[in-house]
Amino acid sequence: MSFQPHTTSLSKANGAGASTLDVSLGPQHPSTHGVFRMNVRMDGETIVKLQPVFGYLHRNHEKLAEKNSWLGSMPYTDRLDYICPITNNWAYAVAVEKLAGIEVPERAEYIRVIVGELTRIQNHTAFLGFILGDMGAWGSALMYAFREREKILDLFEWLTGARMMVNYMRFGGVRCDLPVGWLEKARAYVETYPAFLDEMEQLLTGNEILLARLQGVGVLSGERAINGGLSGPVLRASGVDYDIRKVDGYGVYPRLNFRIPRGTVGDCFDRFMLRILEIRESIKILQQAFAQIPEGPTLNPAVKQRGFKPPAGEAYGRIEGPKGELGFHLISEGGEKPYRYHVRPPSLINLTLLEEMCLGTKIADVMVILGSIDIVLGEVDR
Amino acid sequence: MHDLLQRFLSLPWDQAPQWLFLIPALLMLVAAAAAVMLRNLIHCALCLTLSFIALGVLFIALGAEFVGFVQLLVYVGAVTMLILFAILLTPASEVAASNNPFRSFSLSKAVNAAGGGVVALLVLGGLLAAIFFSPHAREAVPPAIAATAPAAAIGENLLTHTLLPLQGTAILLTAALIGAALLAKEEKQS
Amino acid sequence: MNFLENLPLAAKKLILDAVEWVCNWLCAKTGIKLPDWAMPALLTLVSILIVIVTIIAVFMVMFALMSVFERKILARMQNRYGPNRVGFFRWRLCGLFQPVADGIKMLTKEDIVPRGADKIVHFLAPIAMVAPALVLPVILPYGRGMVPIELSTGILFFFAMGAGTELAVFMAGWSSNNKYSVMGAMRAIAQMISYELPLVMSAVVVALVAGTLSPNGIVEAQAGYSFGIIPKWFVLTPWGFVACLLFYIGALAESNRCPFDLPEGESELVAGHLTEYSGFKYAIFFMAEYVGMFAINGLLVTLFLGGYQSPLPFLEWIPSWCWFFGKLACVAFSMVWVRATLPRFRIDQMMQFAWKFMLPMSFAALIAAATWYYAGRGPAAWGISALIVGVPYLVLGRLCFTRRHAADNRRYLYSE
Amino acid sequence: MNLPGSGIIKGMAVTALNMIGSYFDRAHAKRLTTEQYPEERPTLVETSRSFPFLVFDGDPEAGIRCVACKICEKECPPQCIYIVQDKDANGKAIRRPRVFDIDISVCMGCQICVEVCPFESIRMDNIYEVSSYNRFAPLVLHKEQLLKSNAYYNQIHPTEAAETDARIEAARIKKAAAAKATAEKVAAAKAAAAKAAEEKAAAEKAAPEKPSQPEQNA
Repeated sequence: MSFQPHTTSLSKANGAGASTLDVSLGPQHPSTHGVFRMNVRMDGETIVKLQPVFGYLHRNHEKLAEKNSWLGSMPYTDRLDYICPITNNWAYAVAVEKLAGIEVPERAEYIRVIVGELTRIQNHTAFLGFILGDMGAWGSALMYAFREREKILDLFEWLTGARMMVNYMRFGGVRCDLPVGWLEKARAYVETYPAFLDEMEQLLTGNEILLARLQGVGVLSGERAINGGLSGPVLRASGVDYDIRKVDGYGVYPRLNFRIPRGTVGDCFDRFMLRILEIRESIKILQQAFAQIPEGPTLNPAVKQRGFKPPAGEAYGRIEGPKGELGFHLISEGGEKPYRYHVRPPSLINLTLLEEMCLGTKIADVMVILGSIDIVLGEVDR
Repeated sequence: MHDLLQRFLSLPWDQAPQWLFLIPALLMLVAAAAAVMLRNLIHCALCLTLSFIALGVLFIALGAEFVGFVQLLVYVGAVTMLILFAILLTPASEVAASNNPFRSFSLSKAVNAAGGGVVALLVLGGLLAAIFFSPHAREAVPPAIAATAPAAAIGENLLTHTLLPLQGTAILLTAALIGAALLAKEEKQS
Repeated sequence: MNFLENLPLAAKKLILDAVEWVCNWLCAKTGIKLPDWAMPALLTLVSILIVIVTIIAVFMVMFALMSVFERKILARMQNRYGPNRVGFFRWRLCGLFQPVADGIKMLTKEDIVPRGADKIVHFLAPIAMVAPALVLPVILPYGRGMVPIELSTGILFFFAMGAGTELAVFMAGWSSNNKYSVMGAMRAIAQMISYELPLVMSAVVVALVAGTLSPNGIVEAQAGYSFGIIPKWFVLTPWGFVACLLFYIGALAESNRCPFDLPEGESELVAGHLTEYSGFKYAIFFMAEYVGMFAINGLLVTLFLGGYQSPLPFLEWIPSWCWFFGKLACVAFSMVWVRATLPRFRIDQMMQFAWKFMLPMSFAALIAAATWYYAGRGPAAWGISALIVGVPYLVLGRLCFTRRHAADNRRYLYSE
Repeated sequence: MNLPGSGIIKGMAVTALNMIGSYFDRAHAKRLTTEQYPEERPTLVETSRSFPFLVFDGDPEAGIRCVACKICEKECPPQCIYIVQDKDANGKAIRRPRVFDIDISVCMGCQICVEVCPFESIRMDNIYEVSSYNRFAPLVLHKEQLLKSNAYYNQIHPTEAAETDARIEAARIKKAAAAKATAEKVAAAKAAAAKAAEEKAAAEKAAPEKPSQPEQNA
């Protein structure tokens, strides 16, 4: 449909008589977190209809994996949710280990927890910056968040050789052991982190404009969140107590003492606060893991990485990624390649209730709600 | 050459500023005519604004700085904006129907236009009468007041001699505002 | 020091004398006899030209400096370096030549007019934007006796001209034939109309106390020091402080700066009414916005911060115009600071803030100022007027913000 | 009870502190972490990786470790490696690559080729300035560009290279010992064998050690 304000009034855009305006937000739009698109129908600035359009970043991830060897898919999982690649590695490794019944050495499990929680911290830190950007703040929070994230990425680079595309996990462990001195440096860094978080909270959580922008926006009831299949901080912000680290108890999480925070209202502010609270819990987990990590091998020597052939069968492995339940569903025919490889991406599934959260809000709220879900298009479109 | 220059210089140039008022005056008239004749409503509104600006300039040129600035502030700053808002927010069908009467002539429209013209003339006549028969109409404004503190003089006048008309206008405007709000609300509900 | 103080005026007089001398010399040489009116008219014309050229030059330089310093300050607040590369050949000069590079880039960019745009209005909009912005600064007193155009109704002139920018924003948005642009334009108009009221009201407060609408008169009214040390600036009175804050917020809104940058709210409307502008037209909008911002900051300095008055008696040896520009720089810095810190309002919150908080507060400031004026400007008057603005602040603040907010009111449950 | 607006003031205090801090906290890199790139180069950590390269010992032609087994070509997830085995004058395949191309515009630096290589011949480089004005030809690295000496490898990844060298050395000693043992056994068992058999044993001893490594590594 054509839009001609010169000959018509603002409300004419959708044809005679209609009093709404259709806008296609994205795929090229400053705050759609990549190439996401929303077809929005607005009455004034109020949303009356919102249709998400996915797929602009589709890279054929699942089909590629079915043409690749089991090991060859590991680096591709880095590129799913490129903000936190290590947890993607982990989820895939967990799924394959479940499929083939592989034991993981204890030290490797601790390393996985350490890098996984560091990933959670840096993801949530970046989230704090991103959502401020969606609210129109001129990047201060974002730069502070990235300053800290950078330090975690430095740790990752030291450990894995790459800042983001780590390709670190292997079936039955991790690719390489921690370098000498890494653990001390990571521990020292984690010690300094609460001070930074306090500073961020001082900058953000008391700010009247931020409160006005976040509170009461995009409220989602716990029931709807469960029905929508949501997971992660978005689900817990709606008051549902569900964390796979506790439910499944994978890895060495049962040995670690930590709490799962959850919200009471389910609005954007709860989602925002929940990230901060989760970071604080992650710091606790890290401190315990640093204290408990044993010596030992980091890779199960019985597993042949090249030409890896799991027995025929089916497995669904999942972990609690920073954005929610990240699962891999794998079907093996006993060959060198998976027969079926499916990703359960938390970003995509958390996004399905976007319209419900957005109806009746203003267009500026749509960006905040989208930001509060914390999506990464690499994972949504795969 | 010298003679020519000398003659050119000895023309009555010092009288020229008095004729400069023609520029805003003509601009005002042309813009006002365009505001009526143009097809696109937004263009009409913009032309109307132009004529408001020209009117403000005229006031200023006449030495009535205060009135001129108020003219700009109120008409350009507020009235035009309200008109533009109204145009943009009016449902499309009504805007489409409001075609230019000069383009599509019909008898009923002509009668309507004639009626409108009569009303306009009456209003204009009433205004002129009010101006010419008011007690202060024939008194020239003392130049001293105009030059020194026009704002103070106007303010004092508004709160003494013309207090009643001022209050009357205020009540009228408030009533219009409430009425407009009511109309808008009804539209929203339906 | 006297020399510095009078430098601008002396320069102007020198130019005028030179013009007069040259004219007389030419006339004597050629034997033309000038009519009586000719020389004064010529000198008036020249002095007007001097004012125009000076103002454009000064504000262009300020715009250029601001555009680079804003980015540098923002960068430092965000722990970055900011532009520090563009210099003169191999001397980088801390990136001070960045505006030159920006200007070259803007000039050489293709000027795109959308096919469906209303070409005339699209072309006129930047002009309609920059013209009022450039006439705004003429009424400001830059120093003792340094008012480019002395108007008895200067404040009114300022607001009357400032009203023109709304129209330009609307023209830009509507003519671009882009939904984002139209929405940006609608937002801009709604915002500017809403914030013009508290803005004008808080200026009226000052006019009420100073008893004049002339900027120079208002600055003169703030001369002197109470107790010999505290300057008698209006910002240091309770009503003046409140009015100053209101004016400051209104100025942020009028110049479309964060947190009121809704019309060009990048995260929602891409660039609002500027979406379809590129190249030099965009640069003109940008420039007009900055010049408008300087002008309104200058008015804020004039109204509340004592204009060209020095803050302390023993600092009076510094030329008055230095004080004016120094204060202007401070206000501009604070606007950058705000921009580095705050997120943007939402449209309905922005309107509510204007009508439910700022407007009542400006009325309260008006009443407080009247009380202060009639209660003799003493300590008692100070206290009463503080009460008159303080109570509405607390009440309105409670009603507007804290009713539903308070982060510590939220409960978060933990499960082991 | 907070005054309305106090949160904004607090936030502004944070930005102000960060601004001041960016001038004074440089030493600890707490506030201002930017590296001014072309002048200040990042100090890469030892494990840092970018694109693969081929290791050679001594002479680039003779010392090339790669035997063109094409395992990396097969395992490479984005399939950016292209190998053609070399042939001698008689058309018989030789165990070294004639063509070894890596398209680094496709390569994702995952290091899987390094992990699967049984001959320790492909390793990760840490170069990072490989941009060019053409997106095709300059980004396909040929054998000549890929070949880098073991010394270079030792320089960029000292720990890893030392381990690799130790492994190769151990394998060589073991191989030599095994070959010697085999030769002695052969000599003892077939002491009376013909001269041809002796020559054969001598030839085996002189043969390059590397082909024996797959067994060591598997």
